[in-house]
Amino acid sequence: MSQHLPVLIVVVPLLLAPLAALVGNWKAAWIVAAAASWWAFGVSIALVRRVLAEGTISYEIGGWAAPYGIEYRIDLVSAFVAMIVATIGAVAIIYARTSVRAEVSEDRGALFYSAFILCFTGLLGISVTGDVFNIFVFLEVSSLSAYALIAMGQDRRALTAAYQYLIMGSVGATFIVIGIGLMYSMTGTLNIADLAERLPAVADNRTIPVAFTFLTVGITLKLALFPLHLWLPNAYTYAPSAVTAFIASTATKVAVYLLLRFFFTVFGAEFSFEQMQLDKVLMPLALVAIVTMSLVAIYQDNVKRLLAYSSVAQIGYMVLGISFASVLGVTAGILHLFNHALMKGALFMAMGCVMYRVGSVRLERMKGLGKKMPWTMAAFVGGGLSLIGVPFTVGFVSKWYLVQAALERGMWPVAAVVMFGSLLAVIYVWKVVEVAYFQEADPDDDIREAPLGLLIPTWALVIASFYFGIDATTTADIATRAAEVLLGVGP
Amino acid sequence: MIEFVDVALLVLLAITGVTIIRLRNLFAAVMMAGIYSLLSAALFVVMDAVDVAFTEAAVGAGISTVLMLGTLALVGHQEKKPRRPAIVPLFVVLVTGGILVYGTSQMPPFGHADNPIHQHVAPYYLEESEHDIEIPNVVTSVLSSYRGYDTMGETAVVFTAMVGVLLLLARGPLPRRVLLGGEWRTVRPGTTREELRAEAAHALDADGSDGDGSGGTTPGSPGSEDIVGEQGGKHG
Amino acid sequence: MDDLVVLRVGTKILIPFILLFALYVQFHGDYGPGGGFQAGVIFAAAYVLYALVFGIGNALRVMPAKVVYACGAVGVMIFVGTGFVTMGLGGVFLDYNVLAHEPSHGQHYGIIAVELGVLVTVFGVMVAIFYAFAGRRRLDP
Amino acid sequence: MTPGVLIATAMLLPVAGAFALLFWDKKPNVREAVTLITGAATFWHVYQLLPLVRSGLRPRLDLFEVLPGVQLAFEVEPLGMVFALVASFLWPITSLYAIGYMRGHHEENQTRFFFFFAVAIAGALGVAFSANLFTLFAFYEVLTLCTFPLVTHHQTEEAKKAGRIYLGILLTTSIGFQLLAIIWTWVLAGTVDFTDGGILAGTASAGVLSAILVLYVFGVGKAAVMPFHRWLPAAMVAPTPVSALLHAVAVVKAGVFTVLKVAVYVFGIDLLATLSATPWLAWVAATTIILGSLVAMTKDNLKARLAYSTISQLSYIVLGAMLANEWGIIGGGMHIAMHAFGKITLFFAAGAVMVAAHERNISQMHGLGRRMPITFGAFFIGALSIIGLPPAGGSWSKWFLGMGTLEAGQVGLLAVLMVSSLLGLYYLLEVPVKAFFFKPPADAHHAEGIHEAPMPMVIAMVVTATATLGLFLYPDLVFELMAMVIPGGAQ
Repeated sequence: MSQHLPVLIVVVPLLLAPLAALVGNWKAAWIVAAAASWWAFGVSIALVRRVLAEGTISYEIGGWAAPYGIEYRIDLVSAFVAMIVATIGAVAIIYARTSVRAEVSEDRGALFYSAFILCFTGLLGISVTGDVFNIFVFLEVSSLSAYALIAMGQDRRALTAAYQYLIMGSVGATFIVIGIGLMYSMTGTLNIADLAERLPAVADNRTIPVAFTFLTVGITLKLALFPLHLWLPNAYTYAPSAVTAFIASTATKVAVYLLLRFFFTVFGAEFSFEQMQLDKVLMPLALVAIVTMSLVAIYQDNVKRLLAYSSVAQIGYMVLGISFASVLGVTAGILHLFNHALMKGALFMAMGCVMYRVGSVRLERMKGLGKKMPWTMAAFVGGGLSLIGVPFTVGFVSKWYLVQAALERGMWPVAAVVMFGSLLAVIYVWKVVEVAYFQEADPDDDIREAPLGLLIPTWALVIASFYFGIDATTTADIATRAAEVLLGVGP
Repeated sequence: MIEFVDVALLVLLAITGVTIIRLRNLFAAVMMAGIYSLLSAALFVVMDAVDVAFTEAAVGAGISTVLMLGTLALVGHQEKKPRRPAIVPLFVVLVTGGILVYGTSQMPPFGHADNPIHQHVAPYYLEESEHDIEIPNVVTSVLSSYRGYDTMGETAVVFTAMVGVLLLLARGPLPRRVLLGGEWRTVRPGTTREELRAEAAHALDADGSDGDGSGGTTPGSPGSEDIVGEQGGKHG
Repeated sequence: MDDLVVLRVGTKILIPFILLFALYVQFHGDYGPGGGFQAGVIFAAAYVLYALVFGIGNALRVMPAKVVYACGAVGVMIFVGTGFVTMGLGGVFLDYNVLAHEPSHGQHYGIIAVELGVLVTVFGVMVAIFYAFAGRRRLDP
Repeated sequence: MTPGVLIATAMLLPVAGAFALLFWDKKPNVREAVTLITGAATFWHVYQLLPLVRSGLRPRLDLFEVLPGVQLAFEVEPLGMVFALVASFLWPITSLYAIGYMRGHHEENQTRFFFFFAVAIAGALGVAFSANLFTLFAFYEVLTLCTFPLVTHHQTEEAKKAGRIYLGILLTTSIGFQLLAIIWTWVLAGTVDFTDGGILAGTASAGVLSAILVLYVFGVGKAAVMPFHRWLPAAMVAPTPVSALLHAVAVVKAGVFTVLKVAVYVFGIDLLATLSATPWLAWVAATTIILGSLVAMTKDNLKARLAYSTISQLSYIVLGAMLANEWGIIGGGMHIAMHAFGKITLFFAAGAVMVAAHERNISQMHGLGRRMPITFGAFFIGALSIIGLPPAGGSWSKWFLGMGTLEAGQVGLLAVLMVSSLLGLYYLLEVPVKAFFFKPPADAHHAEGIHEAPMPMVIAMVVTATATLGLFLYPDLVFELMAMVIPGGAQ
């Protein structure tokens, strides 16, 4: 059993997804979905522990040896990303039980949970596989289901948002598959380890740089890196709360993982950053994303949209870390994957609580919520502090590493931009806090605190975002080792 | 001769593609898309990729045409004129095309035996499949066994597509055929409850929300409230 | 379409052949082009043709929507389930060798099983999508 | 109790007290008894650390690693001891005062007030005891965030605006500059521990180190060096006890304390003296001293005048640090204590006038001295100390600062100190002079009913005024502790 864990993390949910659609009623479907999520959560923890203890795990599906069959290859990066996805999924599914019931009609419940598990499975599949085409297949599973999930938002604009995402996402997927095809034409293989071995020999052929370009553009579309982020704000704003919380914390993270995987493992840091001069493109884009998107966030009236723009800015932080192409920088990027998942998950969940009681997350409807929904707003403040990067929160840890990476390279202006981004975060977080705490609520509203079914998962993430901010040694250690694996240094 | 067929098919493909873009009548565009699929299927045959050609013909020219026609039945036949010329998309397409041409210009010549794809992995399939799996069609052995896991993923993609379409389009519980007064009728289960909910949805619609999701979420679906195939029984 | 006798009769004649062809494509996949995916599509095409000519109502009598949806789900479960069976028999996921004493026989069984899964899913999904579109508006003659 | 436990208890007591008084929300007497008892107990614990420190020990408490290599750790060294003693001694006294003030002023949300007040003290003690820059920064931010509800206590539009400025400046400087400097220090030195003689010597060029020093001095917004001083007058919208303890003692002293600590334990005096930025920063401080005094003269609102006086006086300490010699450090350290006692007395008196006579403006205080002799007597003593005249404690610190300027060969700076004292003579003594010797205005019919403020306030005032006098007679303790800060000892 335990030797099958690498594949079980994906196939058990994949078996349960159609089951959720079959059972028909939403309660049973939820139980199936919860089982899938918690199963994957448990397995992901086990995998991380095993990878830490034993090193990279390989699992040859179908019993065919590596380049001929499909290999699951789980190194520390894969395991860590899978753990992020599984953790958020496990929390989000608890949250969904109450939230989805309020936002999605009951007769769609079963299909909704089926799509939820599919999205979850797809993301897990991407993170653990060692085969580039398999990445594409699972990318499709997760993307298609994500489009449908986003379209389930109450607001009619959810449909257009999902459509926009569908178009942009499909372009991204097409680019990715073109890139994979071009690589295949030059090497004859789809296995990541095998590709990494064979690519350097043909790297001078025009095809490979072009393949690299297509992959980069395709992934950055999925990643919503500025300026390819246009689909993200609408999608996050109009999707059902549980979906936003889940997708915001996982989908872009997995795209960052792909970026890491392709840049560092498949093509190798030398090709990506010396031959292709990738940092010259990524770093400016990341910096612009951090500043402009934070500025745009300040001017939003819809808090979910505000957080969505903040997400685009935060993606900038992750990409910035990667663009240093140093152990510290990549560590910062990987750490921020995890840290941002926790805090954004918490923040979007808090907004879901507001949605549940107030029916809107527009600023003017949030007056006085600090008194009426104290726990919800306290969770928002907790997540917000992390976004700002106050000590003892996960956001601080990310920033600590990111600034360190910049200073290590002697790029103090970059470090200054990172800090400036934090300050902009102060403004947009405080904007919400002020409305919630300093404006009087409409006395006629009988808004109450959100139910425990929403508060418990929200607070689980808030507490986690403080816990891993106070004791960051575990995550920082994993991230550092993962970065060393990617860059091929260290043990 | 083969070259001639190649060129002819490619030219036809290009003409069809441009025609699809130019056409404002969607019905005609759908037909042209079907033709496009058939042409590409033919191209795949020429390239000896019979399995792919088969799929393309069945899916591209067959089912997807029907589905697109189904869509047209809902949204009408005429495409709205775009408000402004699509300069940016054109630019993106040209750049992408340019890069592709550039990138493929040094690619190994098509079908050459020395190509990397014929040197690595693929020879194993060709040589060992007969012994490993003992079926003559190597494509099938690759799809179902060597890379069976990918096929499983693709099956999941297909299933995901269904879940997505049903989430978006299916209204309420699944329709059912019942015998009413000697006549077959298609009704939803629990119609009375449905009526109640329709009222609630109506109230909610005033707030601009979608209510229970039974309201027409797709723009331009007038009168979609009535139940599937009410008179279908006549032919039974 | 009551008066389109030619169409109706023609369809009635065609459908069995299309179905037969689908089965051929499914089971001949080992030897020639084809397999579960194509077969599923052809199966679905036959069914859709029936629905177009004889009305959705009759199509629903043949195969209620629920059954079609279930097909889409069950096919995936057959495929994934095959993987679980191979794991249960001591192999890795989707290692068909363990399905029979002779590895190559195992491969055959495995391929038949997963192709069946693909067929069922593709058929179910195609028809389900058609139902969903058709269900938006009356497509009956 | 072992020293470690003492440190932990000293910091946890205020927090525990804060939560305890939440229980007695409805019983003001019990609640305030809790506050007083906790205050006294906290001081007692801090005081018990004193003999250890005087004997040359450095009690230490290592909690855990937050980031690899960065610990949450506390160490009591003499400078921290001075700050901790001052803060913890003044807390119970201010609490006593606050009880009278809050009741006399009929303030709302008193429980919240006392809660955050106590947490702020814990934050200040955390800053005082911190063993490394990370711990210091963390508690520095805790202090910022938990004083925010105190500044905006009245929840009016004005308070909201003030809160924005308060948080804006303090977070901008701390995240934008200070954190950057800390991470830079970490990158260069590989440690952020406070070490005798500094950690930065020889790690980078003088230019880089100068840049870091500038980042530190301006990054410590709480030290209110111009142009980052605006938050301090803004914070005066808070109830007077907050202004008294936090914005004359705990918060601002945390700022200058940080500057001193960085000067002594991060840079080291020897390194500091060689940097080109040091004299430059000394002149920035000198400018702040003069400008602060000049602005103070123009303010008619007593609290605003005291606020600008504080800005001016804080820069004495920054100046002391930037003199980069033993007398400067000793004078600066002593001024932490001297200014604290003097300024808190002044604020106590200002608050007493507000409660008893409802007067905020100096021009309205003519003749009040005869009705409130104790209040204005205390004010007089406090003013003497701030100006630096005997028989008040402030004369000692000014004396040593003057010696420091001479040793640094900066006669110009000595002149600045003199001029500032002269200005102080005017703007501070104006108040008691007008109160005692001017005739009440003819229309002051309200003057009839005015008498001294409630008893708890008067007691508090008398205690601090007496202490101010006492510090003139017995400055040995503070001097001795500060001398221990200097490597090799002074004299």
